[in-house]
Amino acid sequence: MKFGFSEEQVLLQDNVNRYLHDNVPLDRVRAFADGGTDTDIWQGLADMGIAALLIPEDQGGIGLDALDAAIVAESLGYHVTPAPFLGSAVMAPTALCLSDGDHSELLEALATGSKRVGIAFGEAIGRRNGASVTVTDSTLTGTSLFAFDADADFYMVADVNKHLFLLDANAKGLQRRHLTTVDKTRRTVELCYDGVPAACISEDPRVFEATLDIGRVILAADTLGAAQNMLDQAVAYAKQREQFGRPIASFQAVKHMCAEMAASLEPCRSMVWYAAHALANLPPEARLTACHTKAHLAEVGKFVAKTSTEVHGGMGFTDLLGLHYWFKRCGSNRQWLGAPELVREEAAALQGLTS
Amino acid sequence: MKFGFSEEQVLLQDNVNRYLHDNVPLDRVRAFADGGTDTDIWQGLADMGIAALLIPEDQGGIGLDALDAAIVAESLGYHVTPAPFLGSAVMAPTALCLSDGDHSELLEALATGSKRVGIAFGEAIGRRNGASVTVTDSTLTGTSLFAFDADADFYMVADVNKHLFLLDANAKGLQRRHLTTVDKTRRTVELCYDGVPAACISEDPRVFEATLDIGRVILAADTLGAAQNMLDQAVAYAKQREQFGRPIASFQAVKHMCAEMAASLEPCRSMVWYAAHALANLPPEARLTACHTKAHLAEVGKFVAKTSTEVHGGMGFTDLLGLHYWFKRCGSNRQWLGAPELVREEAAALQGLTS
Amino acid sequence: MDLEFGPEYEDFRQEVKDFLRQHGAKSPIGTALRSNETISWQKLLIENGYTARTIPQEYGGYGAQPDLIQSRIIAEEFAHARINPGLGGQGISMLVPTLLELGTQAQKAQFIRPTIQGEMVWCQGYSEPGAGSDLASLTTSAVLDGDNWVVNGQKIWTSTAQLADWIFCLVRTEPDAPKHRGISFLLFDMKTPGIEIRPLVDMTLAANFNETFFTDVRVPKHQIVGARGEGWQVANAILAHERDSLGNPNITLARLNALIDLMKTETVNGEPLIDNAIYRDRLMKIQGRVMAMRFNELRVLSSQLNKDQDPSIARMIVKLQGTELRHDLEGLGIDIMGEVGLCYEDNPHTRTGGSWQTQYMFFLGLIIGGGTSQIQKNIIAERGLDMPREPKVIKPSPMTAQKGGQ
Amino acid sequence: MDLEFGPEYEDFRQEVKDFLRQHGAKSPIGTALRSNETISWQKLLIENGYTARTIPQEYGGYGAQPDLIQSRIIAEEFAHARINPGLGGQGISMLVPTLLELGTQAQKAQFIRPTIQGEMVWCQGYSEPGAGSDLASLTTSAVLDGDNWVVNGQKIWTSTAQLADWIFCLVRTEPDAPKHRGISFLLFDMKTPGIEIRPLVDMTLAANFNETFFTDVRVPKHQIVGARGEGWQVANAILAHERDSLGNPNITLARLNALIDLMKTETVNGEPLIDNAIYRDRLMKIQGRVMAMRFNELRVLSSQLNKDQDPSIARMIVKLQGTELRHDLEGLGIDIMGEVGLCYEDNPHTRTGGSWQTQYMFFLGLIIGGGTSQIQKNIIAERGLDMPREPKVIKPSPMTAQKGGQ
Repeated sequence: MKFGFSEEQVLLQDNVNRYLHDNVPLDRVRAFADGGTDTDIWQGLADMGIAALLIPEDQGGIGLDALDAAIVAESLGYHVTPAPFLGSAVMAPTALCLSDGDHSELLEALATGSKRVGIAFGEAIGRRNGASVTVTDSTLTGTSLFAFDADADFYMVADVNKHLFLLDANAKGLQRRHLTTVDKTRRTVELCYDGVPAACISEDPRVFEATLDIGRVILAADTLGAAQNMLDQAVAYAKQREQFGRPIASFQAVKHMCAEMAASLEPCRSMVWYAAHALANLPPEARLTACHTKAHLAEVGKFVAKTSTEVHGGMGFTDLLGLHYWFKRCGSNRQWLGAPELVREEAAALQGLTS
Repeated sequence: MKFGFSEEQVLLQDNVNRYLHDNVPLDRVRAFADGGTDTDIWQGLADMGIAALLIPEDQGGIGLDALDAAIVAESLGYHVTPAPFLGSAVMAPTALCLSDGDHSELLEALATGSKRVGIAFGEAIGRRNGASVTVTDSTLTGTSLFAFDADADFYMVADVNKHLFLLDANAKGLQRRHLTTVDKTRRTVELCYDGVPAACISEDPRVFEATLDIGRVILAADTLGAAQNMLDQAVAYAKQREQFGRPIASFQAVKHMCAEMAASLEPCRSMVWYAAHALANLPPEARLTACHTKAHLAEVGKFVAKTSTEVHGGMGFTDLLGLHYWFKRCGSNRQWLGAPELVREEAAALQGLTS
Repeated sequence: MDLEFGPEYEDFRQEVKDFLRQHGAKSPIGTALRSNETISWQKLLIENGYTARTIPQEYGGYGAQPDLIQSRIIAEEFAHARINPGLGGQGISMLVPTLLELGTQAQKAQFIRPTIQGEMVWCQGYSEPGAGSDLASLTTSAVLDGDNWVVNGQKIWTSTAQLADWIFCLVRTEPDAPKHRGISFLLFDMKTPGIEIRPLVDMTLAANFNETFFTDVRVPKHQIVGARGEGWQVANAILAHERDSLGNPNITLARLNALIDLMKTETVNGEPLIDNAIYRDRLMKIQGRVMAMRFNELRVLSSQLNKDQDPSIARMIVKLQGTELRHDLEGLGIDIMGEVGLCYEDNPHTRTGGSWQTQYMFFLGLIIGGGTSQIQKNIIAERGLDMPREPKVIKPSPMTAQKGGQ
Repeated sequence: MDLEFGPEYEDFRQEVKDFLRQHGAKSPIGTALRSNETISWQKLLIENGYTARTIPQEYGGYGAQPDLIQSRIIAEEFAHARINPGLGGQGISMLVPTLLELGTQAQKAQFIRPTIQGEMVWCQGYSEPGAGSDLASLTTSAVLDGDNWVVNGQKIWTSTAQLADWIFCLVRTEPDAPKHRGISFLLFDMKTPGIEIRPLVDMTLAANFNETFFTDVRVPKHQIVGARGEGWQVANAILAHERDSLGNPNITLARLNALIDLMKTETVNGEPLIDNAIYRDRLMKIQGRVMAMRFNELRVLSSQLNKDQDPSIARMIVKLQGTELRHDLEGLGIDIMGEVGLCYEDNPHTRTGGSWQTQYMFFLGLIIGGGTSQIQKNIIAERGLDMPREPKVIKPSPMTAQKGGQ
């Protein structure tokens, strides 16, 4: 029995952390936020095999599993890394490997990082005002909101029946409109479809669901990393910041704020690991655990984001330390792929607790 | 403009507080909890006019309004007083004065404290397992749970249509069964009806609603008093209790717990006053304010009850200081006449926000 | 209990309404500082007593006796008619009352009139990078050199510094005195050589604030308010006033109504969000809290009018409770919208002008600023509940410590 | 990641199952102390290694090597079969490990066997009315008089004192030493003259605890564990162990399932409470927290087995999070039932044996007991996050204070 990482996983974590520490300091994140690209970061990660992590070996990938992806996601969140990991390395490969047809060409391109696939699942999770996707004779009409990533070569779109479609980003009739959000470490787009030809790659709702589940766990892992960073920053700041002639870390109020963050966050670590492990290894628990992990990390992430900012005092509110990049990352992870109230309702439904 | 008490109201508050301070110390409450009666307390209060507060002057009462009743209720809660105030002095007079027929005899008896009327409104607020009241040809069949007060001479029962019925406690076919609850400062009963003849005193739902509204505000006022007492006790205890060579009141954690209690509770005072004032004077706001006041005080009362107990440490958990009488009083006020989630749904419905 | 202001005030209210009907069209939208439009509107308001109402006429004000109800009626009617209520800002709200109380005759004559007329704009130099919650530890120094103070140091959170004509500034003039006794309150021109202003971007990505650097800034000796070394007392009177103004429940009520509208119009899978019982319950909880804070404010007002109850705790808690409540309210606005709640700036799907995110962050800033929630809780515990202060870590001298123990 | 215990452990699990099938019927319901039934069941368990498993045979135990997984499997299977897992109590869980580590040969020989066999019942004398969070300030004194310690003072929270044969007790033996250095750890017979026990009723109205008074209680000199003045160190090793055992997530899971059942069967206006979206969302939030705590516990177990990660924070937070979680869970059970949630004791409408109210209060007691939540947060901050301790209020000497400032 071992609830934790293998030696290879520890190595993976160290490698990714070292790469991100060296190559994605806060200034690099700011450069992306100001309109720069993430291409170099993603290529660097792809060169380490990160883009190929979940792709089977016979498709040019490495064939690791969701726990490995969660390890990477935690590091990406810790460094608020701009990168198309969630779509191109996690959700798209998961869906492609489970779906009909031969996608080996695209999978190989994903594995090397030379192509990127964005995700537009809003229609099947919860359609908002202004969105609607209609499929007629394999062409799409309507609008998807908040497709991530803005620079993808393809998009995977779900309709209300949980069917999955693959589109070329340059397809005729497709318009991409950049959507600014608070979280400037990622870029999202609105996809407007005016009779866009689309390949239906799956009509099996379970493919959509498996893809959504892993996406949610990976988002939760990203929040785990981002929140851990905010806690670390708060503790470090409190130790060096002096007021009233002593480090503020010696005030009980500040200590308790940090202790409450640690107490909330620490079990989240185990939860993310378990949920990731369950996806491949404990099918009966997988969906429920994914829902709860997504929702619980959303709540803890919100709490830690606020509390860490408070510990930083006015400095937390400024752009000087850039703490808000983590704050907003936690905030957008909370909303993406299902806000917590909706996801908890799904958790209840999975257990037959809704009428 | 004056948001506060008149001189007469200050005098009323002082008188009631002095009476309760002198006559209802904790030992007196314990004696009731151990099976004693509250007859002497209630007679003492009635002699001061408290039983007659809301009864019009031409019916032998004093003709004051809900704010005066809230002032009394706050004091009763502060002293966790066993007394049939809510039923006999608030809800029953309110209903009788609004309802059909001549109830002057009963009102006069209520005004002197010589008769008591209990309340069984569960059927119209939210029927629970084991309860059900059916009315056929002016006779009642079924069961009301949690009628308060156990020693009443009459009961006022609401059915699902919000019609009100008045029963003699000694009526044929009526059985009273004592129901132990955590809150031993009051006694509740189950009423079992086996064809009990009942006088229908109102078929107008507005009479039921007005009676419920004032009942909820008075319960909120009782919580205000009980919670204020718990805060006062916590602060006093923290000042005299020493650990680590200093009063625990000098530890920031303890100070902040007390500050959070005060910060939550203080606006509740204004809320209770306003809600009580609104009942008679601001009809368009009255129902909504009553719902929110009931629900909000339920939440704040729960928070203060827990936090004050924590400030007291192990001593708060023992029976030695009797703090738990206040804890449980807040707890039962929360549940009576509608738990907060249900009352908030009513608040939403009143504003047309439910579909 | 009487929630009416009485017939004499209803007449006053009618006067205000008449004024607004007659002149409201001249009201400038926004407040472009020093524009002719702004200044002439401000002068009209002063003439009619709708701003600078209680400032003596000799300093350019209207000269009325203070009357809380009249002030409230003016505020209510201007807000209701959505008409510009005149200039605010730290010069008018903080410096002018200070000068009236503690300024010299010459200072009053020089500064009050142009300030209230909008011709002289002020910024505040209090906080420093190393002096936040512990403001009294500030280190910006002023050393007397002949007839001038020579100021060196750095201030932060100087809002509108880039627009201000003058600054009122706390500086350390007696470096050897205990920290609260060594501070003085200086006024000086922002065009004085040696002042550098850098915009301070905050988490909303706006530059609402600045950092301001002083290098050998020479300030004439007489430009001090109060005595040398007594600047802390001068500043403290104003700070309490600033805290009061945060967390206004009437603005919160307006936001609550905007949130209800949002929940009625926004949908998920075609269902209005107001029909989601979980969000609705969160909304109702917030509505209950907003009510409690509104009624609390009425009680504070009443206690000021009638002097019949002690409103100290009711006042102390407003900033703590009010800012947390607004933060929670704005957060619900974000939550219900899912991804749409993330929209910001020029996003075409941004709702209500992006205000949900902006206000969510801005109110987190206010939870921190003007005395953090932790400082507020200390104040409530110590001043409101009479709990002991944090014991001194190191006693000033062993003699005192021993005496204290006897 | 490997959540299986492996085939060798599956064999072990089968053995336990077989034992339970064969002998489970003899298991006493409840634990009437010292009854023949209890003692013979206890002996059977020890013989088979299902309790006192790692206690050496020479002291009456089974003598196995410690194996966390075997212990867990035993606990799981007994819980699953709902069969009495043998005696617990402070003598077995706290005193015996202490004696094994620090007791003299004679003490081990005298006390361990009767204790684990259930023939000798212990109570704990640590807390005092004046020494709660600050346990080391205890004042119960023991003064050496010839060959005896003479004990005077008062203890509180001595659970099962009225049933106990012996007490293990912290007493102050060196009144002039610094407070942590002056404490000793004594064992003595509860039948010694001078001991008075008064039941201590708690908020659940049960008398789960006692106050115990000592007046000139004479304790033979050799009945001390560890050296004189080192009782604090002796006690501390056990206290950490006690904290670990609170907030067990597997019991919480069982309560969560009971809550789900309750919400399915209880109704309001005929509608099952599980159909109320607001209560259901609260339930789901709690389920998420329970999951997180369960997985946290797996991680702690694994880190103990594999020694491959630092589980210190994961362990430290269990008591804080686990007790708050249980309190919230039980509170939801009350809330959903409205007035029915208030039922208590002999009320015929009481659900689930009145456990919702009892546990709600009992877990508030546990939030406080065994180190309050405030003390837990201090520990997490200081030991888990390496934040500085509260500064000393008064420095021991002015010399030291001045040195500290240099």
